[in-house]
Amino acid sequence: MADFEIKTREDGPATSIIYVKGFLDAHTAPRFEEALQKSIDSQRYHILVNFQDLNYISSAGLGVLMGFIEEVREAGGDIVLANLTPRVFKVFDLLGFTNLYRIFDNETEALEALNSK
Amino acid sequence: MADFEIKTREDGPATSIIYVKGFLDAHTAPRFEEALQKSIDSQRYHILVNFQDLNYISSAGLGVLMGFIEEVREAGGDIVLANLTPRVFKVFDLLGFTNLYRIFDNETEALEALNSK
Amino acid sequence: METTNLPESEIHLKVPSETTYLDLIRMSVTKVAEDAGFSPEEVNDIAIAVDEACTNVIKHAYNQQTNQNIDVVLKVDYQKLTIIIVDRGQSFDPNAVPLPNMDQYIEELRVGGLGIYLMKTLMDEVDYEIEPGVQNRVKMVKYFMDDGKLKSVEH
Amino acid sequence: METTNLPESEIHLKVPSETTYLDLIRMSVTKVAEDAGFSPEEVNDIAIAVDEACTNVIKHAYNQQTNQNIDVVLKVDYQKLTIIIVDRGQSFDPNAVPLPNMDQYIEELRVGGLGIYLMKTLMDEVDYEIEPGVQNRVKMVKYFMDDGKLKSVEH
Ligand SMILES: Nc1ncnc2c1ncn2[C@@H]1O[C@H](COP(=O)(O)OP(=O)(O)O)[C@@H](O)[C@H]1O
Ligand SMILES: Nc1ncnc2c1ncn2[C@@H]1O[C@H](COP(=O)(O)OP(=O)(O)O)[C@@H](O)[C@H]1O
Repeated sequence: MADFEIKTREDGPATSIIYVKGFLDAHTAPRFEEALQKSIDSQRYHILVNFQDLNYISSAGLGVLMGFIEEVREAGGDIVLANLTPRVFKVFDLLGFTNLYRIFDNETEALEALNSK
Repeated sequence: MADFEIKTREDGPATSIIYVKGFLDAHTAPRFEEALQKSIDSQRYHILVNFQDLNYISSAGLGVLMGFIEEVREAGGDIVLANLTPRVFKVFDLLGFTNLYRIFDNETEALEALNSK
Repeated sequence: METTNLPESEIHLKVPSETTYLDLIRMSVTKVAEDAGFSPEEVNDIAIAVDEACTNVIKHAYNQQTNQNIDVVLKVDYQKLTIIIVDRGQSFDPNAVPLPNMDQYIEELRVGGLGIYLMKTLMDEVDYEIEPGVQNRVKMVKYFMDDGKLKSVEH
Repeated sequence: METTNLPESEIHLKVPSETTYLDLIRMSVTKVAEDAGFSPEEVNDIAIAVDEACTNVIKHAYNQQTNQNIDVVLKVDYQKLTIIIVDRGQSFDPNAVPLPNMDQYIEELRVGGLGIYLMKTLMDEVDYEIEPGVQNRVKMVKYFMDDGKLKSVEH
Protein backbone atom coordinates (compact mmCIF):
# COMPACT_ATOMS: atom_id res chain seq x y z
CA MET A 1 0.00 0.00 0.00
CA ALA A 2 1.74 3.12 -1.22
CA ASP A 3 -1.18 5.24 -0.11
CA PHE A 4 -0.42 5.52 3.57
CA GLU A 5 2.29 7.28 5.52
CA ILE A 6 2.75 8.01 9.16
CA LYS A 7 5.34 10.21 10.84
CA THR A 8 5.85 11.14 14.46
CA ARG A 9 7.55 14.27 15.73
CA GLU A 10 8.38 14.63 19.40
CA ASP A 11 7.63 18.01 20.89
CA GLY A 12 9.17 18.44 24.32
CA PRO A 13 9.31 15.60 26.84
CA ALA A 14 5.60 14.76 27.03
CA THR A 15 4.12 15.47 23.61
CA SER A 16 4.00 13.67 20.26
CA ILE A 17 2.65 14.99 17.01
CA ILE A 18 1.53 12.21 14.69
CA TYR A 19 1.06 12.98 10.99
CA VAL A 20 -1.23 10.61 9.16
CA LYS A 21 -1.32 10.69 5.38
CA GLY A 22 -3.43 8.90 2.81
CA PHE A 23 -6.08 6.29 3.51
CA LEU A 24 -6.71 5.04 7.03
CA ASP A 25 -8.63 1.78 6.84
CA ALA A 26 -8.50 -1.71 8.36
CA HIS A 27 -5.32 -2.36 6.39
CA THR A 28 -3.40 0.70 7.53
CA ALA A 29 -4.93 1.11 11.02
CA PRO A 30 -2.33 -1.19 12.65
CA ARG A 31 0.39 1.30 11.68
CA PHE A 32 -1.55 4.14 13.26
CA GLU A 33 -2.00 1.98 16.35
CA GLU A 34 1.73 1.31 16.47
CA ALA A 35 2.52 5.03 16.34
CA LEU A 36 0.13 5.78 19.21
CA GLN A 37 1.45 2.83 21.21
CA LYS A 38 5.01 4.05 20.74
CA SER A 39 4.11 7.48 22.05
CA ILE A 40 2.45 5.99 25.11
CA ASP A 41 5.31 3.57 25.70
CA SER A 42 7.62 6.56 25.94
CA GLN A 43 5.24 8.24 28.41
CA ARG A 44 4.17 10.86 25.93
CA TYR A 45 0.51 11.11 26.82
CA HIS A 46 -0.01 14.46 25.12
CA ILE A 47 -0.78 13.41 21.60
CA LEU A 48 -1.69 15.63 18.69
CA VAL A 49 -2.86 13.80 15.60
CA ASN A 50 -2.50 15.94 12.50
CA PHE A 51 -4.90 14.67 9.83
CA GLN A 52 -3.97 17.35 7.28
CA ASP A 53 -3.06 14.85 4.56
CA LEU A 54 -5.61 12.22 5.51
CA ASN A 55 -7.95 11.61 2.57
CA TYR A 56 -10.06 8.93 4.09
CA ILE A 57 -10.94 7.29 7.38
CA SER A 58 -13.08 4.25 8.13
CA SER A 59 -14.22 2.94 11.50
CA ALA A 60 -10.97 1.01 11.78
CA GLY A 61 -9.15 4.33 12.21
CA LEU A 62 -11.67 5.54 14.77
CA GLY A 63 -11.26 2.25 16.62
CA VAL A 64 -7.55 2.96 17.06
CA LEU A 65 -8.29 6.31 18.72
CA MET A 66 -10.98 4.76 20.93
CA GLY A 67 -8.55 2.05 21.96
CA PHE A 68 -6.17 4.57 23.55
CA ILE A 69 -8.27 7.50 24.71
CA GLU A 70 -9.14 6.13 28.14
CA GLU A 71 -5.58 5.15 29.02
CA VAL A 72 -4.21 8.47 27.78
CA ARG A 73 -6.71 10.54 29.73
CA GLU A 74 -6.22 8.52 32.89
CA ALA A 75 -2.51 9.27 32.61
CA GLY A 76 -3.33 12.98 32.54
CA GLY A 77 -2.88 13.43 28.82
CA ASP A 78 -5.19 13.65 25.83
CA ILE A 79 -5.46 12.89 22.15
CA VAL A 80 -6.44 15.98 20.18
CA LEU A 81 -6.96 16.30 16.44
CA ALA A 82 -5.94 19.00 14.00
CA ASN A 83 -6.42 19.95 10.36
CA LEU A 84 -9.20 17.54 9.48
CA THR A 85 -10.24 17.51 5.83
CA PRO A 86 -14.00 17.93 5.34
CA ARG A 87 -14.57 14.28 4.49
CA VAL A 88 -12.68 13.08 7.55
CA PHE A 89 -14.42 15.64 9.77
CA LYS A 90 -17.76 14.39 8.48
CA VAL A 91 -17.16 10.91 9.86
CA PHE A 92 -16.28 12.28 13.31
CA ASP A 93 -19.30 14.56 13.20
CA LEU A 94 -21.68 11.84 12.04
CA LEU A 95 -20.80 9.67 15.02
CA GLY A 96 -20.81 12.50 17.55
CA PHE A 97 -17.07 12.06 18.06
CA THR A 98 -16.69 15.82 17.89
CA ASN A 99 -17.90 15.73 21.52
CA LEU A 100 -15.26 13.22 22.44
CA TYR A 101 -12.15 14.59 20.77
CA ARG A 102 -11.12 18.21 20.74
CA ILE A 103 -10.66 19.18 17.10
CA PHE A 104 -8.59 22.21 16.02
CA ASP A 105 -8.05 24.09 12.80
CA ASN A 106 -4.29 24.09 13.13
CA GLU A 107 -1.38 22.66 15.05
CA THR A 108 -0.65 25.78 17.08
CA GLU A 109 -4.12 25.92 18.63
CA ALA A 110 -4.11 22.18 19.18
CA LEU A 111 -0.75 22.24 20.94
CA GLU A 112 -1.79 25.14 23.13
CA ALA A 113 -4.93 23.33 24.22
CA LEU A 114 -3.05 20.09 24.72
CA ASN A 115 -0.38 21.59 26.92
CA SER A 116 -2.61 23.91 28.94
CA LYS A 117 -4.84 21.04 29.92
CA MET B 1 -16.13 10.00 -18.30
CA ALA B 2 -14.93 12.95 -16.26
CA ASP B 3 -11.35 12.21 -17.20
CA PHE B 4 -11.27 13.73 -20.67
CA GLU B 5 -11.46 17.28 -21.93
CA ILE B 6 -10.85 18.80 -25.31
CA LYS B 7 -10.63 22.47 -26.24
CA THR B 8 -9.90 24.16 -29.54
CA ARG B 9 -8.45 27.61 -29.97
CA GLU B 10 -8.34 29.23 -33.40
CA ASP B 11 -5.12 30.99 -34.26
CA GLY B 12 -5.44 33.14 -37.35
CA PRO B 13 -7.48 32.01 -40.37
CA ALA B 14 -5.76 28.70 -41.09
CA THR B 15 -4.61 27.30 -37.76
CA SER B 16 -6.24 25.44 -34.87
CA ILE B 17 -4.68 24.56 -31.57
CA ILE B 18 -6.33 21.54 -29.97
CA TYR B 19 -5.78 20.91 -26.26
CA VAL B 20 -6.33 17.32 -25.18
CA LYS B 21 -6.55 16.54 -21.48
CA GLY B 22 -6.84 13.29 -19.54
CA PHE B 23 -7.11 9.84 -21.02
CA LEU B 24 -7.33 9.30 -24.76
CA ASP B 25 -8.66 5.80 -25.42
CA ALA B 26 -11.29 4.09 -27.59
CA HIS B 27 -13.98 5.76 -25.50
CA THR B 28 -12.73 9.31 -25.80
CA ALA B 29 -11.13 9.08 -29.27
CA PRO B 30 -14.39 10.03 -31.05
CA ARG B 31 -14.28 13.43 -29.33
CA PHE B 32 -10.71 13.97 -30.50
CA GLU B 33 -11.80 12.95 -33.99
CA GLU B 34 -14.67 15.43 -33.85
CA ALA B 35 -12.32 18.27 -32.91
CA LEU B 36 -9.96 17.47 -35.79
CA GLN B 37 -12.88 17.09 -38.21
CA LYS B 38 -14.24 20.49 -37.16
CA SER B 39 -10.90 22.12 -37.84
CA ILE B 40 -10.72 20.56 -41.28
CA ASP B 41 -14.34 21.42 -42.07
CA SER B 42 -13.47 25.06 -41.49
CA GLN B 43 -10.43 24.75 -43.77
CA ARG B 44 -7.98 25.01 -40.92
CA TYR B 45 -5.37 22.54 -42.09
CA HIS B 46 -2.62 23.83 -39.83
CA ILE B 47 -3.28 21.89 -36.68
CA LEU B 48 -1.27 21.95 -33.51
CA VAL B 49 -2.25 19.31 -30.98
CA ASN B 50 -1.10 20.27 -27.49
CA PHE B 51 -0.81 17.10 -25.38
CA GLN B 52 0.42 18.94 -22.27
CA ASP B 53 -2.32 17.56 -20.04
CA LEU B 54 -2.66 14.20 -21.73
CA ASN B 55 -1.90 11.44 -19.23
CA TYR B 56 -2.52 8.49 -21.45
CA ILE B 57 -2.89 7.47 -25.07
CA SER B 58 -3.82 4.14 -26.62
CA SER B 59 -3.79 3.14 -30.28
CA ALA B 60 -7.31 4.54 -30.61
CA GLY B 61 -5.86 8.03 -30.19
CA LEU B 62 -3.11 7.34 -32.69
CA GLY B 63 -5.73 6.04 -35.11
CA VAL B 64 -7.48 9.42 -35.05
CA LEU B 65 -4.27 11.20 -36.06
CA MET B 66 -3.56 8.65 -38.79
CA GLY B 67 -7.10 9.09 -40.10
CA PHE B 68 -6.50 12.77 -40.90
CA ILE B 69 -2.81 13.16 -41.64
CA GLU B 70 -3.00 12.35 -45.35
CA GLU B 71 -5.92 14.69 -46.05
CA VAL B 72 -4.35 17.50 -44.05
CA ARG B 73 -0.98 17.23 -45.78
CA GLU B 74 -2.55 17.00 -49.21
CA ALA B 75 -4.33 20.26 -48.43
CA GLY B 76 -0.97 21.88 -47.72
CA GLY B 77 -1.27 21.74 -43.93
CA ASP B 78 0.08 19.49 -41.21
CA ILE B 79 -0.69 18.07 -37.80
CA VAL B 80 2.13 18.80 -35.36
CA LEU B 81 2.34 17.84 -31.71
CA ALA B 82 3.57 19.77 -28.69
CA ASN B 83 4.25 19.25 -24.99
CA LEU B 84 4.07 15.47 -24.89
CA THR B 85 4.36 13.91 -21.44
CA PRO B 86 7.02 11.18 -21.27
CA ARG B 87 4.49 8.36 -21.21
CA VAL B 88 2.66 9.70 -24.24
CA PHE B 89 5.93 10.36 -26.06
CA LYS B 90 6.98 6.77 -25.38
CA VAL B 91 4.04 5.39 -27.37
CA PHE B 92 4.85 7.60 -30.37
CA ASP B 93 8.51 6.64 -30.10
CA LEU B 94 7.81 2.92 -29.76
CA LEU B 95 5.88 2.88 -33.02
CA GLY B 96 8.30 5.10 -34.93
CA PHE B 97 5.63 7.82 -35.12
CA THR B 98 8.28 10.35 -34.17
CA ASN B 99 9.31 10.10 -37.85
CA LEU B 100 5.79 10.80 -38.99
CA TYR B 101 4.71 13.68 -36.76
CA ARG B 102 6.84 16.67 -35.90
CA ILE B 103 6.97 16.88 -32.12
CA PHE B 104 7.89 20.09 -30.27
CA ASP B 105 8.71 21.00 -26.71
CA ASN B 106 6.37 23.95 -26.66
CA GLU B 107 3.61 25.71 -28.52
CA THR B 108 5.76 28.56 -29.82
CA GLU B 109 8.18 26.29 -31.65
CA ALA B 110 5.35 24.14 -32.92
CA LEU B 111 3.44 27.13 -34.31
CA GLU B 112 6.54 28.50 -35.95
CA ALA B 113 7.21 25.21 -37.70
CA LEU B 114 3.57 24.79 -38.64
CA ASN B 115 3.27 28.21 -40.22
CA SER B 116 6.65 28.28 -41.96
CA LYS B 117 5.92 25.00 -43.71
CA MET C 1 -14.58 -18.92 -15.50
CA GLU C 2 -18.14 -17.74 -15.06
CA THR C 3 -20.21 -17.83 -18.22
CA THR C 4 -23.33 -15.95 -17.24
CA ASN C 5 -23.98 -12.65 -18.94
CA LEU C 6 -24.23 -9.42 -17.03
CA PRO C 7 -27.19 -7.15 -17.50
CA GLU C 8 -26.04 -3.76 -18.69
CA SER C 9 -24.16 -1.60 -16.18
CA GLU C 10 -23.39 -4.41 -13.80
CA ILE C 11 -19.82 -4.82 -12.63
CA HIS C 12 -18.35 -7.71 -10.67
CA LEU C 13 -15.18 -7.55 -8.67
CA LYS C 14 -13.79 -10.57 -6.88
CA VAL C 15 -10.80 -10.20 -4.60
CA PRO C 16 -9.04 -12.29 -1.97
CA SER C 17 -10.20 -11.79 1.61
CA GLU C 18 -7.34 -9.50 2.61
CA THR C 19 -7.45 -5.94 3.85
CA THR C 20 -4.82 -5.01 1.26
CA TYR C 21 -7.61 -5.16 -1.35
CA LEU C 22 -9.85 -2.68 0.45
CA ASP C 23 -8.38 0.18 -1.52
CA LEU C 24 -8.88 -1.55 -4.87
CA ILE C 25 -12.49 -2.12 -3.85
CA ARG C 26 -12.89 1.52 -2.80
CA MET C 27 -11.29 2.74 -6.03
CA SER C 28 -13.64 0.66 -8.17
CA VAL C 29 -16.69 1.72 -6.21
CA THR C 30 -15.55 5.33 -6.31
CA LYS C 31 -15.14 5.22 -10.06
CA VAL C 32 -18.54 3.64 -10.67
CA ALA C 33 -20.29 5.99 -8.23
CA GLU C 34 -18.59 9.04 -9.79
CA ASP C 35 -19.55 7.95 -13.29
CA ALA C 36 -23.10 7.35 -12.06
CA GLY C 37 -23.24 11.01 -11.10
CA PHE C 38 -23.02 11.04 -7.30
CA SER C 39 -21.43 14.09 -5.65
CA PRO C 40 -17.89 13.75 -4.23
CA GLU C 41 -19.34 13.66 -0.72
CA GLU C 42 -21.84 10.94 -1.62
CA VAL C 43 -19.09 9.00 -3.38
CA ASN C 44 -17.00 9.07 -0.19
CA ASP C 45 -20.02 7.95 1.86
CA ILE C 46 -20.56 5.01 -0.48
CA ALA C 47 -16.86 4.09 -0.36
CA ILE C 48 -16.92 4.06 3.44
CA ALA C 49 -20.04 1.86 3.55
CA VAL C 50 -18.52 -0.66 1.14
CA ASP C 51 -15.22 -0.60 3.02
CA GLU C 52 -17.01 -1.31 6.32
CA ALA C 53 -18.99 -4.18 4.81
CA CYS C 54 -15.89 -5.76 3.26
CA THR C 55 -13.84 -5.22 6.43
CA ASN C 56 -16.54 -7.10 8.35
CA VAL C 57 -16.39 -9.96 5.86
CA ILE C 58 -12.63 -10.26 6.32
CA LYS C 59 -12.72 -9.82 10.12
CA HIS C 60 -15.86 -11.69 11.07
CA ALA C 61 -17.13 -13.92 8.26
CA TYR C 62 -13.65 -15.18 7.37
CA ASN C 63 -12.09 -14.59 10.77
CA GLN C 64 -8.98 -13.08 9.08
CA GLN C 65 -8.45 -16.12 6.82
CA THR C 66 -6.88 -14.65 3.69
CA ASN C 67 -7.39 -17.56 1.28
CA GLN C 68 -11.09 -16.88 0.83
CA ASN C 69 -12.70 -14.31 -1.38
CA ILE C 70 -15.16 -11.46 -1.51
CA ASP C 71 -17.52 -10.68 -4.37
CA VAL C 72 -18.56 -7.11 -4.93
CA VAL C 73 -21.34 -6.47 -7.43
CA LEU C 74 -22.14 -2.94 -8.53
CA LYS C 75 -25.31 -2.13 -10.46
CA VAL C 76 -26.42 1.24 -11.70
CA ASP C 77 -29.93 1.93 -12.92
CA TYR C 78 -31.81 5.14 -13.56
CA GLN C 79 -32.57 5.80 -9.91
CA LYS C 80 -29.90 4.15 -7.79
CA LEU C 81 -26.59 2.42 -7.23
CA THR C 82 -26.94 -1.05 -5.75
CA ILE C 83 -23.97 -2.77 -4.17
CA ILE C 84 -24.03 -6.42 -3.22
CA ILE C 85 -21.23 -7.97 -1.21
CA VAL C 86 -21.09 -11.74 -0.94
CA ASP C 87 -18.95 -14.01 1.17
CA ARG C 88 -18.97 -17.72 1.84
CA GLY C 89 -17.74 -17.53 5.42
CA GLN C 90 -19.30 -17.82 8.84
CA SER C 91 -22.86 -16.58 8.99
CA PHE C 92 -24.35 -14.32 11.67
CA ASP C 93 -27.69 -12.97 12.66
CA PRO C 94 -27.74 -9.28 11.75
CA ASN C 95 -30.95 -8.79 13.75
CA ALA C 96 -29.15 -9.91 16.90
CA VAL C 97 -26.58 -7.13 16.51
CA PRO C 98 -27.96 -4.01 18.21
CA LEU C 99 -26.98 -0.68 16.71
CA PRO C 100 -24.94 1.34 19.18
CA ASN C 101 -26.54 4.18 21.10
CA MET C 102 -23.94 6.79 20.24
CA ASP C 103 -24.40 8.93 23.38
CA GLN C 104 -23.82 5.90 25.55
CA TYR C 105 -21.03 4.72 23.26
CA ILE C 106 -19.13 7.95 23.72
CA GLU C 107 -19.79 8.13 27.45
CA GLU C 108 -18.47 4.62 27.97
CA LEU C 109 -15.57 5.10 25.52
CA ARG C 110 -16.38 1.85 23.74
CA VAL C 111 -14.22 0.42 21.00
CA GLY C 112 -15.46 -1.03 17.70
CA GLY C 113 -19.02 -1.82 16.74
CA LEU C 114 -19.39 1.16 14.39
CA GLY C 115 -19.25 -0.55 10.98
CA ILE C 116 -22.88 -1.52 10.52
CA TYR C 117 -23.97 1.76 12.11
CA LEU C 118 -21.95 3.68 9.51
CA MET C 119 -23.27 1.54 6.67
CA LYS C 120 -26.87 2.21 7.75
CA THR C 121 -26.23 5.90 8.31
CA LEU C 122 -24.43 6.47 5.00
CA MET C 123 -26.59 4.36 2.69
CA ASP C 124 -30.32 4.53 1.98
CA GLU C 125 -30.87 0.79 2.39
CA VAL C 126 -28.82 -1.99 3.97
CA ASP C 127 -30.21 -5.53 3.88
CA TYR C 128 -28.56 -8.75 4.90
CA GLU C 129 -29.52 -12.08 3.41
CA ILE C 130 -27.84 -14.91 5.29
CA GLU C 131 -27.93 -18.48 4.01
CA PRO C 132 -25.94 -20.39 6.64
CA GLY C 133 -23.41 -22.75 5.06
CA VAL C 134 -24.02 -21.27 1.62
CA GLN C 135 -23.33 -17.56 1.51
CA ASN C 136 -23.87 -14.24 3.24
CA ARG C 137 -24.97 -11.28 1.26
CA VAL C 138 -25.38 -7.66 2.13
CA LYS C 139 -27.17 -5.39 -0.30
CA MET C 140 -26.76 -1.64 0.01
CA VAL C 141 -28.60 0.96 -2.02
CA LYS C 142 -27.98 4.65 -2.60
CA TYR C 143 -30.56 6.65 -4.54
CA PHE C 144 -29.58 9.50 -6.83
CA MET C 145 -32.21 11.77 -5.34
CA ASP C 146 -32.14 11.30 -1.61
CA ASP C 147 -35.90 11.56 -1.48
CA GLY C 148 -37.26 10.74 1.96
CA LYS C 149 -40.75 10.12 0.62
CA LEU C 150 -39.61 7.61 -1.94
CA LYS C 151 -37.58 5.83 0.70
CA SER C 152 -40.40 5.62 3.22
CA VAL C 153 -42.66 4.13 0.56
CA GLU C 154 -40.11 1.49 -0.30
CA HIS C 155 -39.58 0.28 3.26
CA MET D 1 -22.90 -15.82 -8.40
CA GLU D 2 -19.71 -17.77 -8.91
CA THR D 3 -18.79 -20.03 -6.01
CA THR D 4 -15.26 -21.09 -6.87
CA ASN D 5 -12.48 -19.90 -4.62
CA LEU D 6 -9.67 -17.75 -5.86
CA PRO D 7 -6.10 -18.74 -5.23
CA GLU D 8 -4.32 -16.03 -3.30
CA SER D 9 -3.61 -12.77 -5.15
CA GLU D 10 -6.06 -13.44 -7.95
CA ILE D 11 -8.50 -10.70 -8.84
CA HIS D 12 -11.47 -10.94 -11.18
CA LEU D 13 -13.16 -8.01 -12.80
CA LYS D 14 -16.20 -8.42 -15.02
CA VAL D 15 -17.59 -5.44 -16.87
CA PRO D 16 -20.06 -4.83 -19.69
CA SER D 17 -18.59 -4.69 -23.20
CA GLU D 18 -18.55 -0.90 -23.43
CA THR D 19 -15.62 1.43 -23.93
CA THR D 20 -16.80 3.50 -20.97
CA TYR D 21 -15.41 0.75 -18.72
CA LEU D 22 -11.91 0.88 -20.20
CA ASP D 23 -10.83 3.36 -17.57
CA LEU D 24 -12.16 1.24 -14.70
CA ILE D 25 -10.23 -1.68 -16.15
CA ARG D 26 -7.07 0.43 -16.49
CA MET D 27 -7.46 1.75 -12.94
CA SER D 28 -7.77 -1.74 -11.50
CA VAL D 29 -4.84 -3.06 -13.50
CA THR D 30 -2.79 0.01 -12.57
CA LYS D 31 -3.49 -0.50 -8.88
CA VAL D 32 -2.62 -4.19 -8.95
CA ALA D 33 0.53 -3.62 -11.02
CA GLU D 34 1.66 -0.78 -8.74
CA ASP D 35 1.10 -2.88 -5.63
CA ALA D 36 2.98 -5.74 -7.28
CA GLY D 37 5.99 -3.43 -7.53
CA PHE D 38 6.22 -2.49 -11.19
CA SER D 39 7.70 0.91 -12.04
CA PRO D 40 5.36 3.72 -13.15
CA GLU D 41 6.53 3.26 -16.73
CA GLU D 42 5.93 -0.50 -16.64
CA VAL D 43 2.54 0.09 -15.05
CA ASN D 44 1.58 2.37 -17.93
CA ASP D 45 2.81 -0.22 -20.45
CA ILE D 46 0.67 -2.88 -18.81
CA ALA D 47 -2.37 -0.58 -18.75
CA ILE D 48 -2.00 0.12 -22.47
CA ALA D 49 -1.70 -3.58 -23.32
CA VAL D 50 -4.83 -4.42 -21.32
CA ASP D 51 -6.70 -1.47 -22.82
CA GLU D 52 -5.79 -2.62 -26.35
CA ALA D 53 -6.89 -6.19 -25.65
CA CYS D 54 -10.22 -5.06 -24.16
CA THR D 55 -10.80 -2.54 -26.94
CA ASN D 56 -10.34 -5.37 -29.45
CA VAL D 57 -12.87 -7.49 -27.58
CA ILE D 58 -15.44 -4.68 -27.73
CA LYS D 59 -14.70 -3.73 -31.35
CA HIS D 60 -14.05 -7.09 -32.96
CA ALA D 61 -15.24 -9.98 -30.78
CA TYR D 62 -18.49 -8.24 -29.82
CA ASN D 63 -18.69 -6.01 -32.87
CA GLN D 64 -19.67 -3.04 -30.61
CA GLN D 65 -22.56 -4.92 -28.96
CA THR D 66 -22.69 -3.46 -25.46
CA ASN D 67 -24.84 -6.09 -23.74
CA GLN D 68 -22.03 -8.62 -23.54
CA ASN D 69 -19.23 -8.74 -21.01
CA ILE D 70 -15.50 -8.95 -20.57
CA ASP D 71 -13.69 -10.84 -17.84
CA VAL D 72 -10.33 -9.60 -16.70
CA VAL D 73 -8.32 -11.83 -14.39
CA LEU D 74 -5.20 -10.53 -12.70
CA LYS D 75 -2.77 -12.86 -10.96
CA VAL D 76 0.41 -11.92 -9.19
CA ASP D 77 3.04 -14.44 -8.21
CA TYR D 78 6.64 -14.09 -7.11
CA GLN D 79 7.97 -13.54 -10.63
CA LYS D 80 5.21 -12.06 -12.77
CA LEU D 81 1.86 -10.44 -13.33
CA THR D 82 -0.47 -12.52 -15.50
CA ILE D 83 -3.51 -10.95 -17.09
CA ILE D 84 -6.20 -13.04 -18.74
CA ILE D 85 -8.96 -11.42 -20.75
CA VAL D 86 -11.93 -13.54 -21.75
CA ASP D 87 -14.83 -12.85 -24.06
CA ARG D 88 -17.60 -15.01 -25.46
CA GLY D 89 -17.90 -13.21 -28.78
CA GLN D 90 -16.81 -13.90 -32.32
CA SER D 91 -13.60 -15.84 -32.57
CA PHE D 92 -10.68 -15.08 -34.86
CA ASP D 93 -7.41 -16.65 -35.89
CA PRO D 94 -4.64 -14.62 -34.29
CA ASN D 95 -2.06 -16.40 -36.45
CA ALA D 96 -3.77 -15.06 -39.56
CA VAL D 97 -3.28 -11.46 -38.39
CA PRO D 98 0.15 -10.29 -39.56
CA LEU D 99 1.98 -7.82 -37.33
CA PRO D 100 2.46 -4.52 -39.14
CA ASN D 101 5.85 -3.64 -40.61
CA MET D 102 6.14 -0.23 -38.99
CA ASP D 103 8.37 1.34 -41.66
CA GLN D 104 5.88 0.40 -44.33
CA TYR D 105 3.00 1.37 -42.06
CA ILE D 106 4.33 4.88 -41.67
CA GLU D 107 5.23 5.24 -45.32
CA GLU D 108 1.73 4.24 -46.41
CA LEU D 109 0.02 6.27 -43.66
CA ARG D 110 -2.12 3.31 -42.65
CA VAL D 111 -4.85 3.54 -40.05
CA GLY D 112 -5.50 1.01 -37.26
CA GLY D 113 -3.95 -2.39 -36.81
CA LEU D 114 -1.63 -1.31 -33.98
CA GLY D 115 -3.34 -2.94 -30.98
CA ILE D 116 -1.85 -6.42 -31.08
CA TYR D 117 1.52 -4.95 -32.07
CA LEU D 118 1.48 -2.74 -28.97
CA MET D 119 0.39 -5.63 -26.74
CA LYS D 120 3.28 -7.77 -28.01
CA THR D 121 5.77 -4.93 -27.75
CA LEU D 122 4.76 -3.88 -24.25
CA MET D 123 4.29 -7.28 -22.62
CA ASP D 124 6.70 -10.18 -22.25
CA GLU D 125 4.21 -12.80 -23.44
CA VAL D 126 0.93 -12.60 -25.35
CA ASP D 127 -0.93 -15.83 -26.10
CA TYR D 128 -4.36 -16.30 -27.58
CA GLU D 129 -6.46 -19.35 -26.88
CA ILE D 130 -9.52 -19.40 -29.12
CA GLU D 131 -12.33 -21.90 -28.59
CA PRO D 132 -14.81 -20.99 -31.34
CA GLY D 133 -18.37 -20.78 -30.02
CA VAL D 134 -17.16 -21.04 -26.43
CA GLN D 135 -14.76 -18.31 -25.51
CA ASN D 136 -11.69 -16.37 -26.60
CA ARG D 137 -8.91 -15.81 -24.18
CA VAL D 138 -5.77 -13.75 -24.35
CA LYS D 139 -3.14 -14.24 -21.70
CA MET D 140 -0.48 -11.58 -21.22
CA VAL D 141 2.49 -11.82 -18.89
CA LYS D 142 4.88 -9.23 -17.53
CA TYR D 143 7.86 -10.39 -15.50
CA PHE D 144 9.22 -8.38 -12.60
CA MET D 145 12.76 -8.71 -13.87
CA ASP D 146 12.71 -8.11 -17.58
CA ASP D 147 15.39 -10.72 -18.10
CA GLY D 148 16.04 -11.39 -21.78
CA LYS D 149 17.63 -14.76 -21.06
CA LEU D 150 14.63 -16.01 -19.11
CA LYS D 151 12.34 -14.87 -21.90
CA SER D 152 14.34 -16.47 -24.68
CA VAL D 153 14.33 -19.77 -22.79
CA GLU D 154 10.58 -19.59 -22.36
CA HIS D 155 9.78 -18.98 -26.01
N1 LIG E 1 -20.11 -9.89 7.57
C1 LIG E 1 -20.22 -10.33 8.84
N2 LIG E 1 -20.11 -11.63 9.12
C2 LIG E 1 -20.21 -12.07 10.38
N3 LIG E 1 -20.45 -11.26 11.43
C3 LIG E 1 -20.58 -9.96 11.23
C4 LIG E 1 -20.47 -9.42 9.93
N4 LIG E 1 -20.64 -8.09 10.01
C5 LIG E 1 -20.87 -7.83 11.30
N5 LIG E 1 -20.82 -8.93 12.05
C6 LIG E 1 -21.05 -9.01 13.53
O1 LIG E 1 -21.68 -7.78 13.92
C7 LIG E 1 -20.87 -7.08 14.87
C8 LIG E 1 -20.96 -5.58 14.65
O2 LIG E 1 -20.31 -5.24 13.45
P1 LIG E 1 -19.78 -3.77 13.21
O3 LIG E 1 -20.88 -2.83 13.52
O4 LIG E 1 -19.25 -3.68 11.83
O5 LIG E 1 -18.62 -3.54 14.25
P2 LIG E 1 -17.23 -4.30 14.47
O6 LIG E 1 -16.89 -5.00 13.20
O7 LIG E 1 -16.29 -3.21 14.82
O8 LIG E 1 -17.47 -5.25 15.63
C9 LIG E 1 -19.48 -7.67 14.72
O9 LIG E 1 -18.73 -7.56 15.89
C10 LIG E 1 -19.78 -9.10 14.32
O10 LIG E 1 -20.02 -9.89 15.45
N1 LIG F 1 -10.33 -9.95 -29.62
C1 LIG F 1 -10.46 -10.04 -30.96
N2 LIG F 1 -11.52 -10.70 -31.46
C2 LIG F 1 -11.67 -10.79 -32.80
N3 LIG F 1 -10.81 -10.26 -33.68
C3 LIG F 1 -9.75 -9.61 -33.24
C4 LIG F 1 -9.52 -9.46 -31.85
N4 LIG F 1 -8.37 -8.78 -31.69
C5 LIG F 1 -7.90 -8.51 -32.91
N5 LIG F 1 -8.73 -9.00 -33.87
C6 LIG F 1 -8.48 -8.93 -35.32
O1 LIG F 1 -7.12 -8.60 -35.53
C7 LIG F 1 -6.99 -7.35 -36.25
C8 LIG F 1 -5.80 -6.55 -35.73
O2 LIG F 1 -6.08 -6.11 -34.43
P1 LIG F 1 -5.30 -4.86 -33.85
O3 LIG F 1 -3.85 -5.07 -34.07
O4 LIG F 1 -5.70 -4.67 -32.44
O5 LIG F 1 -5.75 -3.61 -34.70
P2 LIG F 1 -7.19 -2.96 -34.94
O6 LIG F 1 -8.06 -3.39 -33.81
O7 LIG F 1 -6.92 -1.51 -34.96
O8 LIG F 1 -7.67 -3.48 -36.26
C9 LIG F 1 -8.32 -6.67 -36.08
O9 LIG F 1 -8.61 -5.81 -37.13
C10 LIG F 1 -9.29 -7.84 -36.00
O10 LIG F 1 -9.63 -8.29 -37.28
